[in-house]
Amino acid sequence: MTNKVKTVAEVVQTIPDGSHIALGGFAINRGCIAVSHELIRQQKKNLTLSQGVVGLDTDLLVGAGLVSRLIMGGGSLDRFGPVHCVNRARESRSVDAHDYSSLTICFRYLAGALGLSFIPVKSLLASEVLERLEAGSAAKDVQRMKCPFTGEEYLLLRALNPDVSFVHVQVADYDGNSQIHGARWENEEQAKAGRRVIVITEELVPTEYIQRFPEKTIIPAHRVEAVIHQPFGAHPTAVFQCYDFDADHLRLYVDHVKRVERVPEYLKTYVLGTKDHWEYLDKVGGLRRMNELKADRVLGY
Amino acid sequence: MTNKVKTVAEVVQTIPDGSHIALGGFAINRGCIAVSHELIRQQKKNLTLSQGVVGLDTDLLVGAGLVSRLIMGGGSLDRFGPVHCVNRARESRSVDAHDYSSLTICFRYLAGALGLSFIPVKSLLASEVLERLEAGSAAKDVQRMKCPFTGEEYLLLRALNPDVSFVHVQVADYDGNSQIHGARWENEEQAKAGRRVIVITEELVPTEYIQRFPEKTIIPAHRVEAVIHQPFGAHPTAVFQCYDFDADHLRLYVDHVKRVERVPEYLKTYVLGTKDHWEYLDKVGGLRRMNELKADRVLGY
Amino acid sequence: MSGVRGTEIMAAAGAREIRDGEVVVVGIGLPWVACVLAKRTHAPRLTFLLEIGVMNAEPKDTPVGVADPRNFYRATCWTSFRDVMGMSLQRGVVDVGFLGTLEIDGFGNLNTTLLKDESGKVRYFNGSAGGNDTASLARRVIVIMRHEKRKLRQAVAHLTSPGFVGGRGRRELGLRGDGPHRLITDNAIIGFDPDTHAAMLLSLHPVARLEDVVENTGFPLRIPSEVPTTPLPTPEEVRLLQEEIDPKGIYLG
Amino acid sequence: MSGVRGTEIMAAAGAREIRDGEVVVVGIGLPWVACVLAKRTHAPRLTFLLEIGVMNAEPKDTPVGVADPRNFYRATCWTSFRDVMGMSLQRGVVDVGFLGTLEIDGFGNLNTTLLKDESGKVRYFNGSAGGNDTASLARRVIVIMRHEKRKLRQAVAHLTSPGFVGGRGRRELGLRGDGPHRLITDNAIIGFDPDTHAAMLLSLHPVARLEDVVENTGFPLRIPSEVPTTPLPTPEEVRLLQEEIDPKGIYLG
Repeated sequence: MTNKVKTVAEVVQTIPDGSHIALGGFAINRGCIAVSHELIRQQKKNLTLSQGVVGLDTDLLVGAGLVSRLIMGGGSLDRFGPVHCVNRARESRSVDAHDYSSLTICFRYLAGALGLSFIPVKSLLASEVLERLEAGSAAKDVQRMKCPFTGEEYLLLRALNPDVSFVHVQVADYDGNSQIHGARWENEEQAKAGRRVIVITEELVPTEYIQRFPEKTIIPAHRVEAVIHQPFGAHPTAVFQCYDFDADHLRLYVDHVKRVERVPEYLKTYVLGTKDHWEYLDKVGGLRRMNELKADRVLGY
Repeated sequence: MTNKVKTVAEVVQTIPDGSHIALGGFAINRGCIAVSHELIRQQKKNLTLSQGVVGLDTDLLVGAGLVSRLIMGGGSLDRFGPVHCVNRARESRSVDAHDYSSLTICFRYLAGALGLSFIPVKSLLASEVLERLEAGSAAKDVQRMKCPFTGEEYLLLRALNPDVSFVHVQVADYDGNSQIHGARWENEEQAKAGRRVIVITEELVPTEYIQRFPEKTIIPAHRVEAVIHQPFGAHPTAVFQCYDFDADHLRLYVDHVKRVERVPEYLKTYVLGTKDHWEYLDKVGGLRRMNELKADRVLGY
Repeated sequence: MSGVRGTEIMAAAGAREIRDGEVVVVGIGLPWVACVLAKRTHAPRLTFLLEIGVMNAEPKDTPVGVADPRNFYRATCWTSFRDVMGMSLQRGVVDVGFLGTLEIDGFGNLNTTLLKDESGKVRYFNGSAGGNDTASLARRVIVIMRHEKRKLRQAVAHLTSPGFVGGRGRRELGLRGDGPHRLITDNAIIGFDPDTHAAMLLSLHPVARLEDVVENTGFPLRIPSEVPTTPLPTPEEVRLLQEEIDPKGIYLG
Repeated sequence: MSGVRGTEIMAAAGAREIRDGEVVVVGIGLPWVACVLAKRTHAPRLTFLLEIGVMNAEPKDTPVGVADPRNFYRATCWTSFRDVMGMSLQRGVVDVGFLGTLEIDGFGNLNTTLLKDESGKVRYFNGSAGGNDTASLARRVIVIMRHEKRKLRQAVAHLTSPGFVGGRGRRELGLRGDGPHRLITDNAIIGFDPDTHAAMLLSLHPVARLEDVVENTGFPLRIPSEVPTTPLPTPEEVRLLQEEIDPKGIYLG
């Protein structure tokens, strides 16, 4: 059909400062790393960032100072450590953080994806998470309500419609039909809630391949504005059935960012000091390293 | 894991009169025919029946007089004709019919499947469909509301949680993990909204097969109470990649039921006159006919 | 081209209402035929959605209904009602909803639920299915039906799917999308005034006579001083319809 | 069995809280270890759900986090947050939510968001993720954590995931499920009074001393006159933990 293939630099050039960006990674899995790097290279400002469980992709953006508001359900780099940059930015209040839970972020996207402006949910009630939302700049996004049919107490959530949703996927065709292998967390909702949807794919396939497995298409072409073909685009996070996370580089990352003084060093070496993701990949070990990380056919990691 | 395999007769014996049953067919595709037949053989009474687009499975039940309330989005036997029994029952007011649309039935199930007691939707407003719901016994299930965040007008729908949801699937394992091939209409929501979930499967597979295609599992084992293994259980409707609809028998069916006097003749010959679905299949042409209907490997019908 | 059937003129006229690259939710029947024709001619980049959860199938055989597995062949996505009608239609990314109907009134309100005879006796039909949803939510709605006075009515017997109810605007009605855009019959193409939402004749098919159209339209129809003629289907369009899309005449016959 | 580690006692005690055939939503860490142990011993029919959208995986290697692809191996379903946390957890069919935490109070309220030092300086941690959802919606909640006074507190620094807030009942709080059921530490198993919801000691691990438990519990803890002893893990349980489930000691070490 059409050819929507663009480079990450071309796509990021179209994103104005102040945009609301949603990233599709979860901790150390399918992080939108190539996108985060390019946003940093192009020095975008004042971003609102939403994500279910923020991981390395968002930690980088916050560490680089691009983010002024965070809408998140949680955050972690799993056993490699916490999201140091995010947590530090929260402690210093340099970002306005709206804390939800995984389900409530997913439901805010779900409402957005379904074309609803609100949706009820049974989480967050009787918690300080909700009290803090109600007391801050997120107050406009939450509202308590009794079900008109049962009288049960609910939280109503305002739909979340990011300006641009990025999702890293295993397979997409030139037209944007995108297939995710393994667990999908809130990616379907996060993508379909987006006003603009950009997929970053490990592999670019002809539509004929998509037609062989049409039940795997999670994001259909008509919702996708651009396809970024970037193999190893999620390194050092994992992409199931493609490559494992790079434990060495994750430790190196955490070792840098756990102290605020060393964040610029990481950014300089691996992001600002590389002109694109290919150069980044060379710097972190190139073909030989990527081959070591390549997923086992049976295990998928 | 466990073995939940039961016969349709065993399952139907556990359904009390007055139950709310949801059937997973759509017009002439994946109709729960073996279930409808057995409900008729066991002469269940006073059923509430819900379905997105009612087809042959529901038309049979209504024609046999088992249904006192219908909750539906539409109804058709496609080019073979309308759902004569359903339409006639509505004209004579022998059933209390609640008319919705496909999306609003799907959303009532969706709310039920998500554990919500209500959900907003943007359909049915400014229509006589809604006015009729509000004027009848469905008034307790619908409510207009403005979005507290945007002021936009919405219809709130009460969740629909059938007592028993039946879905006809292509593949299930002994534990109930169920995979649907091709389009799924509202089956995921309809199943997961059910208090009890029963799948009727064309093929019974070991769990190892499910584990090879885990992304295809639409209804997971822990939601499934029983698995009915009934090849050709949807005849004369179609099951994608298994068999085509039986055009001859559909014409024969419509030819009978278009006149109220001839409905008992159909029921007597094909339902009450057969002790189970195998006998029914023999009566409608047996192995030779089923082989003629068998799906082409490439086309899937 | 005297051998061109009315259904073929309707299908070709319907196809021409679709622009390449648009997203369309399609009902079965002539809407389906028109959209397949559009896709195989000027609109190859059409996104073709069926409510049951099929995207962009390329049927080899004519399906007899929306849930006929013939509609699943070579699809790019097999999915669900929630996805197509929730995450595309209600999400607001469907450009065109293409529908058939039993009755229509002069504000594009549709009835697919029931008819009443002169004694008031009610006869039920298919109901809404995805019709109300599509009419309520698509950016523009195209309706295709035979031109009969008993079908183009002053008031529909049951308002199943809203257009400009009572002549009111869509926002005022709580609806999304821009509402009814075209009514394509075997005689004419009818549009709706952007301000008053009243029906107006846009073009007359070569085979039709203006006085028949006026006679067979049960609602007020504004007639322009010059009535354009609808282009006939091209020979290639007729060939596609007759030889490839509906060779058995399931919908065109 | 003097060589048995506290983490192994915790994992085995956690595993024993799971009944065969139950549906469990599991957080990573010791909850994960305990549930895998349960599944490989007395509860082979356990339904093992991960919030990210994995059902019943049989990991060959110990995952380092919930989104580690090691968690995807031999699953019966790869799906989504909407499905697991919406269509199972919020749907009300999850028997057990099994969680870790930074802090807990005597009514089973959990804090996974932030800690405050004596100067009031705040340090942020992972936040809720699926924790609040699980605590709000599972039928019963089991918490597993080290027994330290700074963790078992009179009041949590931030109420991330509600138990019996202020001693109130779950319905009164607008929550579903029966709330906190067990707190399993490396010293003891603690339950909650069905009426007052107050914490009460249920059993003491063989290695632990009652006075240490009292000393290291920051909230009032009802002590029965006879304190039962928690059974130690069996040799087979220890073998499974050490050789198969977490041989590298990622969570047990």
